[in-house]
Parts: sequence; structure tokens; C-alpha cells
Amino acid sequence: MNLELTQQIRDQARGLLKSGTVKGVIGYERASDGLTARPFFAYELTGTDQLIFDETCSHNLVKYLLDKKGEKMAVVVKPCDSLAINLLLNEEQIKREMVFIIGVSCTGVVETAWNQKSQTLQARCQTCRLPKPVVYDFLAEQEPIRRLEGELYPDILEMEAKPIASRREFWHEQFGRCIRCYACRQICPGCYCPECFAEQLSPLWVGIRIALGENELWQTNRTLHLAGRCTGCNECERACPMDIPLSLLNRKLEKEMEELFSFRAGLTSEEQPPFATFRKEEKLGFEE
Amino acid sequence: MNRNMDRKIGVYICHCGSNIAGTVDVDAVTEFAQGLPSVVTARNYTYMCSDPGQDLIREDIKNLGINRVVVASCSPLMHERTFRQVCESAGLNRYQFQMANIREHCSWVSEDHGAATEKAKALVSAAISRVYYNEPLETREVPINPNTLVVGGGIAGIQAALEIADSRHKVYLVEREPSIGGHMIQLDKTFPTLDCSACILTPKMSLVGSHPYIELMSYSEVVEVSGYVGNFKVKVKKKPRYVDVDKCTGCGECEKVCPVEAPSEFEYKLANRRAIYRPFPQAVPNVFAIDKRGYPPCRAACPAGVNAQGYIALISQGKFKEALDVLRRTMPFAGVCGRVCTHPCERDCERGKVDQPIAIRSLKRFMADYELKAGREKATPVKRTKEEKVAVIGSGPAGIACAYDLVRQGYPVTVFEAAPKAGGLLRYGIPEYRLPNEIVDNEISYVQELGVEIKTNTLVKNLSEVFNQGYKAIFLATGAGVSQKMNIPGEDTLGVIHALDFLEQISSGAKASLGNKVAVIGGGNAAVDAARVAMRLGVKEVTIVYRRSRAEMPAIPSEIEEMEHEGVKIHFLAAPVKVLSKDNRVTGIQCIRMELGEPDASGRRRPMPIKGSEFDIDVDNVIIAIGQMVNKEMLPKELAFTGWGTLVVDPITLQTNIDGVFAGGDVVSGPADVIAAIATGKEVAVSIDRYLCSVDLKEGRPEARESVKDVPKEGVVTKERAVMPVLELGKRAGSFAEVELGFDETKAVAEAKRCLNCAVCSECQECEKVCEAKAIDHEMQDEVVEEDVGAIVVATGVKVLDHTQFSIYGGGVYPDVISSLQLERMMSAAGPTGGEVICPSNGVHPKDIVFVSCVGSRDERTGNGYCSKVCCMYMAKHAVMLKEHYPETHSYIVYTDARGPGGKIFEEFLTRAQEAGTTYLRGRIDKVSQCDGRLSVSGQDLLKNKTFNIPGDLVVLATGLMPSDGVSKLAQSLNISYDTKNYLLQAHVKLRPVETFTDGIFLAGCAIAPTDIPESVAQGGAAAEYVLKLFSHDVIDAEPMTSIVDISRCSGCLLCRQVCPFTAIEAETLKDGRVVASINESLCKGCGVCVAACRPGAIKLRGFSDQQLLAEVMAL
Amino acid sequence: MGLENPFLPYLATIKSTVELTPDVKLLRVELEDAAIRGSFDYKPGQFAFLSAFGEGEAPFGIVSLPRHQDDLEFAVRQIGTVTRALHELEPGDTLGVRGPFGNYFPLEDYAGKNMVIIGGGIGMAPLRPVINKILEQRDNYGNLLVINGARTPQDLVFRPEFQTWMEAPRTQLELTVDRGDEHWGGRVALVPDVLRELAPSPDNAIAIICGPPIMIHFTLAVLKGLGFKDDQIVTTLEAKMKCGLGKCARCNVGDKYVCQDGPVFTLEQISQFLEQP
Amino acid sequence: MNLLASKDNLIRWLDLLLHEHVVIAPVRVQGLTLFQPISKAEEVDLDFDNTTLPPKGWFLPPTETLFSVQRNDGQTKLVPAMVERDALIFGVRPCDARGIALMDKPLLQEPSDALYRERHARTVLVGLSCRQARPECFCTSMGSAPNDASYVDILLTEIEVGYIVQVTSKKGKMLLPESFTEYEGVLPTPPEPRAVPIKDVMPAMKGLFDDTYWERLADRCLHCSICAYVCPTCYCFDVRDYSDRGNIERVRSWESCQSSGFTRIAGGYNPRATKGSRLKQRFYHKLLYFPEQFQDIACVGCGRCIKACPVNIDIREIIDDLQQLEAKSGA
Repeated sequence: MNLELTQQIRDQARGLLKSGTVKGVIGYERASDGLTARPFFAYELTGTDQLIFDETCSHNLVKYLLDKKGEKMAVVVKPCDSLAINLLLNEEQIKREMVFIIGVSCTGVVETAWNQKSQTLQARCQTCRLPKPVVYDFLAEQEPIRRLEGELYPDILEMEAKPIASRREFWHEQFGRCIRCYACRQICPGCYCPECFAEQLSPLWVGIRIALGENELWQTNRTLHLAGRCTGCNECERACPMDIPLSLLNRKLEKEMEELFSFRAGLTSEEQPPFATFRKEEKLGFEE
Repeated sequence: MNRNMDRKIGVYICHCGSNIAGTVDVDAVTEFAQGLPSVVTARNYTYMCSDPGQDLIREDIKNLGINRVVVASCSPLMHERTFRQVCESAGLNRYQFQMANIREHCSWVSEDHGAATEKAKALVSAAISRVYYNEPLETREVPINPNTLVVGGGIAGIQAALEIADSRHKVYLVEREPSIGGHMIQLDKTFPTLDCSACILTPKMSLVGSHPYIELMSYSEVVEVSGYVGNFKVKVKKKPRYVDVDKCTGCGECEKVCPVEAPSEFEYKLANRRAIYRPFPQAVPNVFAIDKRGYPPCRAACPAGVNAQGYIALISQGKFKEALDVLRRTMPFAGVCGRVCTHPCERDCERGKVDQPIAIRSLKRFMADYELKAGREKATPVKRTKEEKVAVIGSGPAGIACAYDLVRQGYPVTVFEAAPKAGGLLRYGIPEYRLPNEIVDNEISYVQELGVEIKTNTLVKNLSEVFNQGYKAIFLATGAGVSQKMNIPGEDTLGVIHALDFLEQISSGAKASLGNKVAVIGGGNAAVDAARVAMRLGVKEVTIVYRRSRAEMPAIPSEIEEMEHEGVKIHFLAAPVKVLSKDNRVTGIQCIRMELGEPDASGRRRPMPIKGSEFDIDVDNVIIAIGQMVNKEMLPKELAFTGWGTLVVDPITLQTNIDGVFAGGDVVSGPADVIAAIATGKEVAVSIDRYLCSVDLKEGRPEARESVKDVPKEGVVTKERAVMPVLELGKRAGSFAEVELGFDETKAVAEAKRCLNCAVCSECQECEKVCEAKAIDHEMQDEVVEEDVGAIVVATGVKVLDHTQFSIYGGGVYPDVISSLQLERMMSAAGPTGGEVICPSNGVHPKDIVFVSCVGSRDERTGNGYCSKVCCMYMAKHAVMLKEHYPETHSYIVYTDARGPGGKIFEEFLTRAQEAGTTYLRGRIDKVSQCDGRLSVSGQDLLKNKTFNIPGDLVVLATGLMPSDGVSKLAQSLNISYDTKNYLLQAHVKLRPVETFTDGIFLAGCAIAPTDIPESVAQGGAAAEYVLKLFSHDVIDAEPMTSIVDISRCSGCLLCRQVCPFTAIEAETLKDGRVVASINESLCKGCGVCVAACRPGAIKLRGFSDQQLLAEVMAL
Repeated sequence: MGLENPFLPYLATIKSTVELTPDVKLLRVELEDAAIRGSFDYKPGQFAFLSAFGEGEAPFGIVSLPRHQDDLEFAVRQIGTVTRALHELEPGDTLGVRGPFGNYFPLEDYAGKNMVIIGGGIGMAPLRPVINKILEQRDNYGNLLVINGARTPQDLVFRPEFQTWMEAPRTQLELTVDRGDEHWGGRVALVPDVLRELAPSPDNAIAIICGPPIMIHFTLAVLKGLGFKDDQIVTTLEAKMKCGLGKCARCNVGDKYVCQDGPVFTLEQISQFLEQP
Repeated sequence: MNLLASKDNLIRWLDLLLHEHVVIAPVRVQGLTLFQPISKAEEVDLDFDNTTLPPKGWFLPPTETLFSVQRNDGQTKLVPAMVERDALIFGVRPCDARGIALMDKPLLQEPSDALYRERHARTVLVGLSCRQARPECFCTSMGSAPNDASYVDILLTEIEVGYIVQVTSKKGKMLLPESFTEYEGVLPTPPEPRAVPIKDVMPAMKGLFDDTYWERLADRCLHCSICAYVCPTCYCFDVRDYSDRGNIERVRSWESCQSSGFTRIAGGYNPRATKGSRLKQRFYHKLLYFPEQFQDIACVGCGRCIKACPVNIDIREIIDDLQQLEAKSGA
């Protein structure tokens, strides 16, 4: 456990609850394995002693704000998670005044599973470009840390280099395994439609067969709905019980968005997403 | 799939003569359709859109109970409306109809009968599947605003505006130029009847100007259009014409006094107009406009913003006193700055790009000299209108400039000066041979005469005392009056003098005794001044030691030059290491050689000592001039200082850490030049005024002045810059007489005439003086007005290609190669030559005139492949008229095809031209060259298949027509289509020639394609007729295809609101607190963008349900 | 059903359809197999799944009375994809029928009791056979009070039968709507308010309620206020069902499966595990 | 009588079985261990903790056709789906085998689910004892054991020299080859997984239906449904029609009570609309309703849900919490 950060978070949470600024604080506590972390909602002062922060705090707690729209909540966010706050603000799913953001200047999270904790930083942390959250009300700080330089999308480039047939084969193999539990959707802070297209009957976009064709429809549409919106927390991939490398899809689009529009989702809450706007610099195909 | 029996579909397949039936097997398609579910009947007919065809459908609806109709024929653009009306007339909802396009999509694009037939079947099947799910939709009624916007005040726009206004509907006529009239008003006669163009147009123009139902918005542009038919919202930007349209009487007095000339656009540069102008005397509105392009570079470059173009323009007119007034609007120091200014204005002078910059500083000095020579009248004191007293501490240029601005605003201002005389460094720092004291005295007295009180011999050390005396604001402008030390051994030795002390000593008349050899350390103006003063005091050998090279020397280059003339030596790249002495008396100075390293913070290369390169110079005195510092001792302790010893101030407001105390000049910047000090003084005056009026010190403060760009220089004849006469070298030694002698009047006027008038209007404000109507307002700003209209007529016309871009035809190369419109202007009695046709090069009547057709038309090389339509006829007109006026002339017309199409007497007119002796030559020009002083047009005669070579005195290029600039942008905001050449597209070329695809927007005139005057008038009238038809009802049926939100699916992300081009989507909070999108149906145009953007599929478009579309797609 | 796949419906044919309200159609259905037709036995309250092949299957109360006719009747309100497909069926079209499923109203047990029957909207569908059964054996029961509510007069489902019901002895039919129209001269009130106003006595009475959850919620409160005990209140639970066999588990409430143990429950049986609407 | 199979013999036996059966066995796929049909014995990986998904999919497949609709000349015919071949599932952990037995209770209850019943009848289960207890395991508290042979036809227990083969059914006995020798040694002592006291959980739950505990627990829950999909006893399914170019099939697929559409009826009303109500349903069904109906808790203690849950909703903690809560409120 990172004592320095944990203490700052606990103090902050205590202050917020004591003053009645927030109804609850969404943070992390120790999981039932005694080793990793899990989300935790502190509503009472006593609960704040359970709050922790360390390198196993992978969850993007911003998702939970969608369940707590009517109440002012505090939420602990890592720099990467904070992008999702801007996304939800931009899409008017949350109100800024209803959230108190306890930012954490994180040093990266490691690969974990229940009762397992590796020493390896998660891949996304190795090329993380955010030293601190893009939006916060309080920042739990620690010594600034090294950020590894390097190619942001080595795996995507590798995938792009493959012929289309072998890419198709790769994804058929992956999607073939999908059991359509929709955990990837449920954990995603960008997925909040009251009725997901995948569950609509009229028209029926995706059939209920848990089989390659339908799975592929689900996965590709999910990815497209996140184009320019995915903030890269990679919770979907972490949750997937069938180990489908979803980040390869999400980050491919992230890369395209960067290259085409110099846009990264969540950096601000103001900017119009590229798909909702049209700029003159974009190719018109005819005289302006 | 189970099918609902109550769906009864009728399918009608059109042959379109042989258009469809020639390729598609219509019988096979009919038979195929007959067999599809729910199809009750399928028929085909030669022309389904004809009456008998329509009746077929009506009969079936009545007799067979058909309740859904599919017509397979042409494009819906063509006949969807027709067939919907057929359905409606037979009692069926018009939206129970679906069209399959088997002409454009099948027969016209395929020669394969089998494949075309199969595709037709697929499209018919898709339409049937879709129509099965079509639901009846009800149209909505929307009110119509009966006002019209007409864009473009040429003949087409004028015609449309008048027709509509005569029917008592309000028209806003927006014209980009200062006057309406378009190209037609530039013409002399119009073909083929040879009516006088102005005679037939000006009555219409004046009608527009006086019509009670027309609001003329000239010199204005449409910037934004939103809304839809019957309910457009239009934003029009009224460009500032700096003349109040309502007050101006058109008397023209202003024009007479305007010192600035610019080529007249109306006369195609054959004549000049003034900066304040009216394009032509019959202009409507008959109102002047000022062509003001911004800040001239000289003014933008001046830290104090002195309007150099303004006084130069007036000098060029011999209005020297008025010129000085222009300068004094900014600051009082014509004589001072005319001598010592570092003149950044000259560095940026555009004239410098032609030959050399204007001698701006010298012209400034000239004005002061002129006044002084004539004897300056005492200035009239400014009336005190303000109570709050202001204290200025320090009477240098910053302090005086500030006091000057404040006193003119009515403030009581007192200047406190510690020295016995006012002027600060102007007096004590600059030697008299450069700036005589009488000049400083004169200009300071001028400021005193205005009402500024100056208390000399008054040292202020306590600011609270000043406040206690009732001053409400203080300006600290105490300068940087202490010389910097070198910090080398021996600096305190007898014989080492500091430059400022030295100069002050001399200025105040004290004697100084120097030895035979003097070294001056430093490279700034103070060093140069000290060196030159030393020479004047009779020193034999003066050497400047400077640690960098000549390029880095900060002193004014002309001063350095004069100094060297006077015999001063400069030792570059050397720095003193120690002062050598004997018996505490200077004997010499040890220096070290330097080399230049990397650039330092100032951008100059940093000098680095070369080890072991020390050398000695024998001198008797060392004058140190390496810089000045603020004298901290003399300033109140409570002020905040920077690490450099200067005062800390806010960079924008110049306020110090003490409220109400401002600072500027050298005390803030460290040693800088006079003009910079003046600039800060002026800036402080602004701050103090705001401070005393309790206005926010920063909010809305004017931003940096942006210089005009792209100053035209074509045709500028080079002329040497006037040289400043100087005192002979021999007369300088031992004398402090002024070295520079100043310009005389002739020289000044000639030099001023070199000015390019970069900003056109020079803001000399002479016009304002003579305008009795008080119509001129130089401060006028852009104004955007918003109007609601129900219909729009676009008549933006064309521009004529610039003939100077056709250099192969000699355009822009030879002055006697002109454009047709230039010829037209020459022929006009009201034109630049009073109706005389002459060769521009020599003013002689031409004998042989060669007309070249299709210049930039029918020629893809220049971008226009199309025919500009009017040229054949006007060339004939020109030839006929030339012959009439000048029987001795001979016209050649080199043409591609010469036709007068369309009956009337067009063709006869061409014949008349030939009968008048015109030589018609079908050919292509290779080049136009000059030979023996005459032009020579050579090319290929395509009829005789040989080359020709026609000598001519005048070549007239019939340049082609192009849509006006900015049309595509206007079309985009109007949401109407345009072609690759930017001509606007009609809804149907033949049947809907003035309508667009956007309801309520109509077209007229050359914006559609090149047309002649009668056609433009006809189109203007036709467009007006459509507008009036629209206005014949109070309401209009709007398409029912609007978006609807399924709130149970809506996620409230409101992406739809972001993408909606019609601002038809708003957020709505439901009872349970959930926020969802809500469509304002009266704004929704049914474009469907929101449908595509909606991730959860909550938005649907009526008439385009998922079910309809899927059924249509699945049937393919 | 033996070895047969219990998911396999019987094929049936639409005999006729009647538009009961703008969105409710009465489907009269005949099972194709005569043997099954003969043995298809059901009681008021039971339901069956109707299949519109290609769109799916949904459960509907059987609104006809057994032994009166061979045809089965269903009142189908168009509300989703399956019901839309069922609405599009025309006489002669084929559909699937799977059932009967569930329990039924134990009308035998109510002999001699005063009956209060409260239905809202399409909730009247399972109550129609109950009313008709009581009217058929009118002497076996005490007073009958029927309260039927709907959004608008047009939405009252069994209008053609109102005359018969009203004219029956010891029978009171009270109609009420949320919003009237120009022809409506009756009550404009919410069902619970009408019930409170009529205030039937709980003595020797049974109340049967069927309708939208929110109506049930407030009507239960009024009934309790009137003194009805949990075992005197009978309701049908509306639940999503897929199998009708107690296997797909979605209609599970407490230890009950609505499709097998219901849809008819006394309040006593389910109150503990009912989620509040 | 127990037999002993050397590792080689076991492989040979497996290859033999492949002739007659579809053999489904643990195979490594990337980081997962999945039950998949094999074509050669060597594809099998018996060195696994437990498979990522339980073997339930081979009885109740993620997706299966119930029947198809055929239309000819206006005639409609329904063609029920059939089970094609005998299957043998190899390497099933005892807990998972018990999972099948628990699923039998609702699915074989009359009217029984024909396809499930048919598959069950034609499938042989070859079990594999656990050599060690994993941190998430608690099978012994849920009525099973690491070496429980009750629900398999044959149980293998690995020892140094090979596998002890216990035969518990006739079906199993018929499959045995002659190459296996008699084993007279003792069975190794099974490992001891963590114990989870459970005795008071049913009575406790009856009083806690409206307790705020569920709401708080649901705060964390994402309703991702992973728990249901990896659970060996969860059997909820969805039935819908699937039509493609005129071919119509009625299809059933796995579904989870955690999805919001699970109970939402046409028209939008959802009796279990809140997160808390759905999470509660899962535990009430497993720990109260199912035992009330079928006498057994619907959990075998495999710990998959604990391991897979992205937010660590740990059924063992919940069982503890509920009993403690009730004890507290009782006291």
C-alpha cells in the first residue's frame, strides 16, 4: 500500500464526509484476497479507514458516477481515469458540481488478478502520457515518477503490418471465444445507453446466437461506438473472462483519431468530438 | 413472413418513351412486380407522368382500393412531387408512395439490357418492400415571413428587388460594393440596340434607393444564414464605410481635400480616386465611403503609434501646418523626434521594398522646422474639464508625453523636475549639435502653453506627500540617470569619466578639460555622443572601444557614420581589463580581444575574451559609456524593484505595486530610446485616465496595431530617397552647431510624394474638417445586423477576369493591351477619358485595333472551359461604335466562333459590324508582341490555315466571366449547390431555372451562368415571381419528415444537439430527472444527421423508419 | 408432452380477429391437430405462449372459456415485436401455441363468496373468463363487483360484453378512465380512488386484481385499508417468461416461478419477496 | 475395486475413446484452459487448476437451436433439433461434476428439458481429483470434495506412477480398457480447501430481503454477468427466434439474471430494475430459493466467480456477512 497517497486520500475523504460536501466517497479498499484492491464506497467516517491506494488499484471508478447521478459523490481517479470524467462531462452524463474529484498522481498499476499480483506494470502504464489527472478538485501527490518513453502503439503497428487475411483470422479466433457476457460493456465508462443496440429487438441488430457472426457484430459495433470516445482505461480487456485483446481494437481507433484529428478523448470536457463536428482543415473534396 | 392483407400495393412502371423501355424490359419488370407479396396490380405505361399515366394510378386507387403506390421511373428529384400529388388527389396520403429510379440508375447507365432489367427488378422490389411499411404522414403548417433578402445589387438583383417591393413586400437588398449597379452601370452602350446603359439603369437604381419597401444595405455582406423556407434568419455584416449613410449629402467636399489617391476600381485603374470616394457620380446610395485598410506599417511600427502616413500625405499636398497637427494628435515632439528618433517606422516602410524607405524622420523634423521658421503661434490652453490632479515626476520624454495626453483630456497636470530645466535626458543627455536646446525648449513650452504646470528644481522623494497635496495619481518617469560601472581595476583613477556626467557637464555649460587622447568605452548612442563631443572639445585622438562588432553596435548607424567622418576611431571586439595609471592619473587602458560566441538573451552574439590577447592603449582620459542605471537612492523605498534595479510594474497597465502610482520610461525599461519612452508615457496616460474614471485598467484596452498586408506596388516608378544635407566637416570642430541641416519645402514635398499610402486612408482627418453634414466617423466599426426573411434571391453576378494575368496576350505587359471593360470605360462620356478612346501609353487615338475573343473562356488552361456568352456581341458593338466615332479606325476581331444566337437582331448586329468594315478572323493568337513601337498580334488563321501578323495600336482582350469571389462560401451557408466553377445550380436546368433545391431560395443573373442583360432582367423577374408565389399564402406546408426521439432509448448524451445544423435539438429533463434530447419540429428539416449520430438508436426520422429502410435493403 | 421437446409449439390457425381497442386485437385461434384440440384443457387464469415464427414467442392469458368452443381466444396488446407480428396475422395464417401453463383462479374455492374483480387496461384479459365463469354459475357466488379502468374510453378492452355483464343479477360494473372524450359520460378517476369510494366490504369477500404494476401497488393499499387480508387478495403477476416450464428462471419470485406456480397468487404467498415498483 | 493407469496407458485409452465418442477435454488456448473437442489425446492438458469455463456448456450450450421452422406451399412444419453423438467429457473436476448434478434438478424436473436430458444421457463424465486446493476453492462446504466420485462415471486421481481410476457407474465400467491394472494402495489424502460455515445462511436470508446490505453490495457490482457465465450451476437462458433469409429457428442462449433486460417486460416495466434487486436475486436464488425448491445450495464452491469478478464480489464474504448480520440483528 502506498502510505503517502493512502493517507492523503483518507484525510480528504474524511474532510468531505465530515463537512457533508459529499454523500459518499468512491475509492479503493483491499480485496478479499488481502493482496489486490477493489472498489469501495465510503459513506461514513469509519469507512474512510478502509480506503487505500496502491499499484493494484486498476479499476476505473468513474463508471460508478453513472449510478450516482442524483447525489454528490467524491471519486478517486488516476490520471487515465480522469479522461473518462471529461468524456462523461462532455456527453452530459454527469454534472461537474455533483462530483468531487480526488485526483491521484499515479505511478502506474501492475497486472493483477484475484490473488495474483505481478511486478509488471500494465502495458498502458508503460507509455502513459499523463503525469496527473486532467481534471481534479484535490490532488493526492507523490514524488513525480519516471515515464517510459517509447512507441505508443507497437502492437497496433505490428497488427497493421499483417495482411488482411491473417488479421481476419486472428480476430475470428478471438471473437469465436466471446461468450457475450457483455462484461466489456458493463465495465466501460463510455457505455451507458439505457438500451444497448445489442439488446434491441426492433430492429434486431445482433441476434442472440453466441456464435462468431453475431459476436463479431457485437464487438465491431462496440468498438465503433467508442471511436473517439474510448479513453483507454482498458477495463474492458481486464474484465473479459475470455481474454480477448480488446485494447488492440480500442487503441487502433485511438491511434487513428490521433493521426487524423490530433484528438484524444477526454483531454478536455469542452472540445467537440471529431465525429460531431467538421473543421475546415479536414478534407472536403471540393473547393471551400 | 406473414403479410398483412390490408396492404394493397400498386406498381407503375414508366417507359419514359424509350429512355427506360429502350434498355429495361418493362414487361418483365411488371410481371415480376405482379408476383410480389401484397402487390395488387402492376402496370406499365409510356409516360407515367403524363395525364393518362397519372389517371391510371388514380383509377386503381379508386377502383382496386390500392393504398400504397410504387412508381418506377425517373429520379425523385424530377417527379416525386408529381406522383405524391397524384396519390393525394385520389384520396391517398401522399407519403404512402415510393419511387424507384430505374432511369438514372438503370437504363441510362447500362447498355446491358439483361443486367439493367435485373437491377430494375431489384429496385422495384426494394421500393415495394419499403412502401409496405410506409405510414401516412401529415404535413405541418409553418408561418411565412413575407420579407425577402436579395443578395447582389446588379441588374438581376435590382429587378428582383423592385418587382417584389412593388408588391408591397419588404426587401433587404445587400450589395457588397459601396453602390448598386453591378457591371451594367460600367457599360457605355448595350447591344444590340445601343441604348445608353446608364440611361436605362440609373432610373431603376434611384428607384431602389428611394423605394419605401426596399432597405438597401450597401457595402454589406451576408455572413450567415440559418432557418428554412419562410423562416430564414440572415446575418448581414455592414462594413464600416466611415461615412454615415443617413447624413452624407454626397456634396463631394471631402473628396476635394483628401490627400490620398488610389486607382479607381470602377474605372478599371484607368483613373484614380481619393481615399474617400464614391465609385461614380450616379452611385446609389449617393454616399461616400472611405477606403481604410488598417494601420500603415510605419504607424504600426512606431511604439507611440505616430500616424506618419497621415502627416506625409498632407506634406505632399503642401499642407505643412495641417501635417504637424496630425503628428500632435499623438505627441508634441516633432522637432525632437525629427532629430533623434531611432525611427523604426522607416525600417518597416513598404517603399523600402521598391527602392528606399521614405525619410520619415526628416519629414517630421521638416514640419517642426517649418513652424519654427514661420514663428509658432502660442497654443490655446486646453479647457480643464476634470477635477483630479495628476502628478508627473520627471520631465523627460515619457513624463512630458504623458502630461501632454492628460492635459488634452482636461486633467490638471503638474510635472515635477529635480533639475533646473525641464527635458531630462533630451536636454542633458543629447549634445546640442544633435538636438539644440531651443528645439527642446520650444516643444516643452508648447506643452506648458496647453496648461501643463512644470515645477523645476523640485525633487520628490515622498509619494505620500504628493498624494497629500491632492494629487490623485502619480506617474514616475524619473529615468535611468546613473552611469553603469565597468567594475575593473583602476576605475576610480583621476581622468576616468562617466559619459552621462560628461554630457551633462557640457550641456549645462560647464567646461571640461580632456587630454589629447581619449578612449570611450561602449557602443551605444551615449558613447557616440561622448566621442563626438570630445572631438568638438579639441581632443586629438578619440577611440571607441567596443566589445562586439559593428553589426551589434546599438547606436544609430547614421550617427556612427558621421562620427567616423569626424575622425573618431573604433576598436571593435575589445574590452577593457584595467585602467593603467601613474600617480593616480590615467595613462592608458589595458584591453583584451574578444570573439563572438553563441547569441545571448538579447539575441546578439555574446563576446568572449580570447585568452592572452591583452593589449594596451595609451590614453589620457577614459569615458565610460557602457550603460545607465536607475538611481534607486532617489526613489521612494516602498516601491518594488526588479533584479535589474528597475521598477516593477504591471506589463499592461504600468501600475507599480502602489495603487495609483504608475511608472514608465527608462525607470522601468532601463535605458531605451526616446520614442519608447514617449510610448510608455502615452500608455500611462491611458491607465491614469481609466484609473481616475474607475474603469477597469485592462478590460478592452486596445490591442497591438496590426499593419496592413500586401500593399500593391505595381506601376510604382523608382525615385531616390531625399538626402539630408549636413554641416561641412570643417565647420564642426570646436562648434556645437547642428550637424544635420533639414529639408527645404521642395525636397519635403517631393519626398512625401514617394509615400505609397499603404493604408489608403491616411486618417489625416481633413475630410472631417470640411464635412458640413458631420457625416464622417473615422471610428466606425463592423456592424452585424440580423434580419428575418421568408425568401432569398441570390444574384451575386460575376467578376471579369483580370486581363493582366494573360501575359501571352500582352496583358499586364504592354500598357496598350487593355480589357474590353477598360475600352468600355473609355467610350463612356462619363469615363476617365471623357469618351475619348486613346492608347494609354501615349494618349493618341488608335488607328488599328485588334480585338481578341475568348480570353480565359473556352480555354481550360485558364480554368474556364465554357463560353462567356456576351463577348461576341460586345466586340461587335465596340467595332461598330469605334467606326462611328472614328471613321479612320480599323478593327480586327480575332474570334473562335462568332455567333449572335437567339434571334432578335443579334445576328444582324454581327453582320452590321462586318459591314462597318471590321475584319473578322477566325483564329488562335500565339502571342502579342511589340515591334517598332507598335503592337503585333500574331497567330493562326484557322479558316485559311496560315499564320497572320496584325500590327495594332490597341489590343482589346475580351476577358471571360467567373462567378464572384466568395460565392461558394455564401452557397454553403445557404445550403444550395454549386458546380465546380462555383456557378450556382438550379433545381432543374430546364424546368426550374431560377429555383434551387432549397425551398425559398431562388437565383437570378450571372450567378447561374454568364447571361446578357435581358436574360438577367428576365431571371430577376422570374425569381421575384417565385417569391411572390410563396408569399401568396400566410403559411407553408412543411415536410413531415422530422426526427422523433424514443425517450426510453435516449441516453441523453446530446451528441445529436452538437451535430444538428438547424439547432432543432434541445435537452429536456423528464419527471424522473433523466435528461433526454427533444426535437423542435418547427426547426427540424429532417436531414437525419442526428439519426446517424445516435448510438442507442433512439432517434428516428419519420418516413425513414428502421423497418422501412431494412425492408428496402433486404429486398435488394 | 412425453419425449417431445417441450419447447415445440402446437401449430394453429387464425380463425378470426377482432379489434378490441386501437392497440388490442382479439385473436381467435384453432389448433391444427384435432386430437390435441380435443384434449387441450384449461381454466380461467391460465396462459399459453403464442409464436409468430420469425419474431418469437410471448405468453398471453387465455380469455376464452374451455368447453364452450374449440377455438382459443387471446387478447393481444401491441407493445413489442412479437405482438406486432401477431397483430399482422390474418385469418388463415399459421401461428404456434404452447400451453396451457400456470395455475388458475380457484373459483371452486370462492363458492358463496362476494367477489370484487378489479382490472386495469389489458389486465382485464385474464379476468374476462373469471367474470364469465362466475356469471355462468351465478348462483354459486355472492355479489359481484367489477371495476374496470383504462386510460381512455377507447382502451376499455371488452366493451362488447359490458352490456351482458351489467345486466347480470347481483352484478355491478364500474367503468372508469384516466381521460375522457366527448362521448364519455362515465367516471374519470383512478381505479384505487374508485375502489375507495365504492368501499366493498371485506366480509366473506375475495378481491382479484390484475393490471399494471403501479395500479396494483396503490389498489393493494386501498384494499388493505378496507380490511382485506392478504389471503383475501388474489392477483396475477406479470413477469417476463421465456419457457413456461420453470427452467429459464427469469420469472422467479421468491421460491416461486410465475409460469408454474402462478400467475395467480394470493398476496400472502408473494408479499415477502416482491420488489417495490 | 480401483484400477491404476500409467500415464501412457491413459493416453492410449483416450485415443481409443476418440473412435466412439466426441471427447471433450481441457485444452490450453492462450492463457485459458477450455473444454474443447479434441482429435488427439496429446492435445489434452491435465495440468490445470480448473478450466476457465465449467463443462456445463456441453449440456446446456451457450447457443442451441430448439427447432426450426420449415415452410412449403403455405404449410408450416416444425423440426425439432436432435442430439447427434455420444460424448465423453474428460478431466472434469469433482465440483463441476456436482454442478451438472445440480443443474439436473430444475432441467430434468418434469416436463424435462428434452435436449438437456438427451445430452446428459449420452454423455460420460471422466473426473479428475484435485491435488491441491486453490485459494478460491471451498467445495467441501458446498457438499463436494476434491476427490468426490459421486457425480462422475469414472474418477481419476493422479499419483506419482500414474492415475488411480475409480469407476462409479456401469456406463463408466463399459469404457475401461484391459490395460489398466488393479490398484490396491490407499487413495491419497485430499487437500483441504477453505471452509465456509453455511448453516445459518438460509434462515438469515429470510429476514434480510429489505436490508440495505444489498444496495451497498450492489454499489460495486457492475452487472457484468461474468459470475453467471462462469458458474457451473447457473442455467438461466433466453429463447428467441432467429431468422435469416427465410430460415427461421428458435434459439436459446445463455443469459444472466444480472442483465437489466432479463426481467424487463414488453412495454418497459421491469420488476427488477435496480442494481441491488438483481444482485440480490442472484444470491437469493443460489442460497435460498434453490435450496427451498431442491434442497441443495446452488453453488459447488469452485470459486470461479470469485476469481473472475472484476470487482471482487466474493460469495464467501457474502455468506459470512449475511450470517453475521442476522446474528447481530437477532442479538
